[in-house]
Amino acid sequence: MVEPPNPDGSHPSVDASPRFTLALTNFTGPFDLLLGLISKHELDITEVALAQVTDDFIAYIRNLQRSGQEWALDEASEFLVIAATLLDLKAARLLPQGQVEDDEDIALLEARDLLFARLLQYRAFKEVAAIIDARLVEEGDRFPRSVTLEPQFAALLPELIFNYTPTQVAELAAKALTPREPEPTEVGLTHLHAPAVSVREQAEIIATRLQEGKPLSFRALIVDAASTLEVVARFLALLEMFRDAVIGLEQASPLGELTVHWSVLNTGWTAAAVQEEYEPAPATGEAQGAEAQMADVEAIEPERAHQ
Amino acid sequence: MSHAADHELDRLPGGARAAVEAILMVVDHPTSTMELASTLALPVDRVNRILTELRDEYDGYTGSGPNGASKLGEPRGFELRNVAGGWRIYSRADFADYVSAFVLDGQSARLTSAALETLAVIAYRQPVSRARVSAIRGVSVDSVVRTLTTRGLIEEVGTDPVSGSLLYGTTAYFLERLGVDSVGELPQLAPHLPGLENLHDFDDSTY
Amino acid sequence: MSHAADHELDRLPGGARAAVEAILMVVDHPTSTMELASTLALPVDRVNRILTELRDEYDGYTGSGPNGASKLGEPRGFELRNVAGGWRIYSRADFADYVSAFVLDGQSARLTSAALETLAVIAYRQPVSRARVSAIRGVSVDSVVRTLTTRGLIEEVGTDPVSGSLLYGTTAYFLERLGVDSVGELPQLAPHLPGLENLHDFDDSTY
Repeated sequence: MVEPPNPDGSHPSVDASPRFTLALTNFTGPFDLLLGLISKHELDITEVALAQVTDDFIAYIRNLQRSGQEWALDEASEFLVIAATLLDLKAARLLPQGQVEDDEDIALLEARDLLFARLLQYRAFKEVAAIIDARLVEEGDRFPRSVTLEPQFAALLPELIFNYTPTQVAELAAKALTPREPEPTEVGLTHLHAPAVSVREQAEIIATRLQEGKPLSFRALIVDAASTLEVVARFLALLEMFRDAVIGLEQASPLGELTVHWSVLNTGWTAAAVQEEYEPAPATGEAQGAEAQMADVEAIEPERAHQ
Repeated sequence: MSHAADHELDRLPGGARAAVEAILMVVDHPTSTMELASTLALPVDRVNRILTELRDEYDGYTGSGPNGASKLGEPRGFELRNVAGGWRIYSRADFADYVSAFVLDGQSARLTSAALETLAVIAYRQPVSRARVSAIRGVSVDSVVRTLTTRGLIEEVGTDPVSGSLLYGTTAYFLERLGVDSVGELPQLAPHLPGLENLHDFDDSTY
Repeated sequence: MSHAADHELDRLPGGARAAVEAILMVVDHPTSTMELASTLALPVDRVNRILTELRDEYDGYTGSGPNGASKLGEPRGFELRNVAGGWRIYSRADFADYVSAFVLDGQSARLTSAALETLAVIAYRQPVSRARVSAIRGVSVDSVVRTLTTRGLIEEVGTDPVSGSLLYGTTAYFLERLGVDSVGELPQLAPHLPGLENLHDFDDSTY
């Protein structure tokens, strides 16, 4: 009766050609593409699968870019966020297996789990969408009785109060026919899990710490950063402060520890000098979306235990 | 459209009789024996026989006897009537009081703002399909179109040659209630209504 | 409004059963047992019994046996269904090919997979903001939400008290198109989320 989705969770309508061809319009989003690729390789959703389909995924994005499609920024950025995560996972698999100690390793594990969780959630919705589709098609064969009211009953309706002028009708029509304000374009920052982060605020945090007098490593300065975005913001703040000669930077060797110290020459500096042009603050609705999304992920977070 | 031959129809549960019922139950306009016969690919006289039998059966007779119907069961709450050159199912007249009570329950003498706005759009864009009005208003207008039709303010004026959807226009009653003689007397919409020229962007086929 | 007591109804040909049928002939949306019972001044459970018997009878069963219905006659060309919180008459699906020739405004085109996925997320997460649906699908859903609204499958159901963003939910029309009585009858989402069924703290009721 209801057509079950394929065992791999892919939608039955996903292109079933034997070889993966980079059809550019087949996928409705990065998760869709990822699921499609995983099923194409007859893999389960595992870390291995994610690492293996990375190249296909990147190839798909390249192809899209080459084809010069007008591509919505939010879609592209979501694809890129996922591509970056996939690359990390692939790189991690290529490296010798080490101890999980590093902050970066932990961040990678979190990124992987988040991607798994979101992918599994998306797959669940895709599966029920296929069931809904089948039901809609099946139900489409039934036509409801919907006939004009027989005249003798229509005649019983209370006399219509209709005291409108032609001008009022014209005004109503004009209102309805005026194209509505384009709905606020959601630039889809939601997937960045990004609450607004102010570079200026981060500069203030850095200044407060450094003004205690002791030089601090960059690692120490970002140890309490709540998100990648905060790390980035602190880094941007440092660059600004360095330009303004508020701080000094020392690095003993390339890629070595970066040490930051307060410049005694600069006593009149305030964080107000820091530019804020880096981050157009996301609208509240989007911030809300990010939170909601995190809530979604939490709901299926226990999946980790099975990995 | 090529239809199944009548033996195919006979394989469906209820057969040709049920097929006729299926159509009659959802059509709004009286349907002629010819139309039914050609859609079902059945001989006209067979359709005629089915229609007569159904009418009698709904009335509480069976049509099985060779010499016409004999009283058997109870009548149904609906009846099949041959009017205006076609057949249509109506609620049985005996229950008119109950049906009236049901129809009147919760009916308002005023149009909702959704209905008014839909009416205004139809007035200025007629003939126009429901899908297009929906696209313009951004919400489904099926139920308000039904109300406006019942109220005699709009009516079906044809079908779209491409999509086959029904097209609606305003009625003489609407003009009369508004106090104008023709649609041409409605005030011009502001000629510079921004973006009005883009209205054809609402492509019916995408809805 | 004072209605005839039910014994009056019983004196009419076909009785209460036919009265229910008569009303079903004029409804244009699923009609609840309550509405019917109040119009006919009959107890709700009696109306419920009549509706169930009619449904079974149209399907070719009789409701007379003490242990439920037994197959007897042939199905009618129409069926009575309990969907979206009420009862309504539909043509039987077997005859869709024939009936569609007479239904001018046919069922609208099939939804794209993007629209279906968005619809599914809204159905299971309602009331829900566009931003949250976007987050789950990984892409912007603005235009798809607009299409679904225009087609009457979803509607604005409020605003989020915190963010002020619009919240969307599914409509009664969605339930009717899906042939279910309520959102609770949608297939469970949990079985599609592997590994979750064993977790005690997982709240099924949110799906």
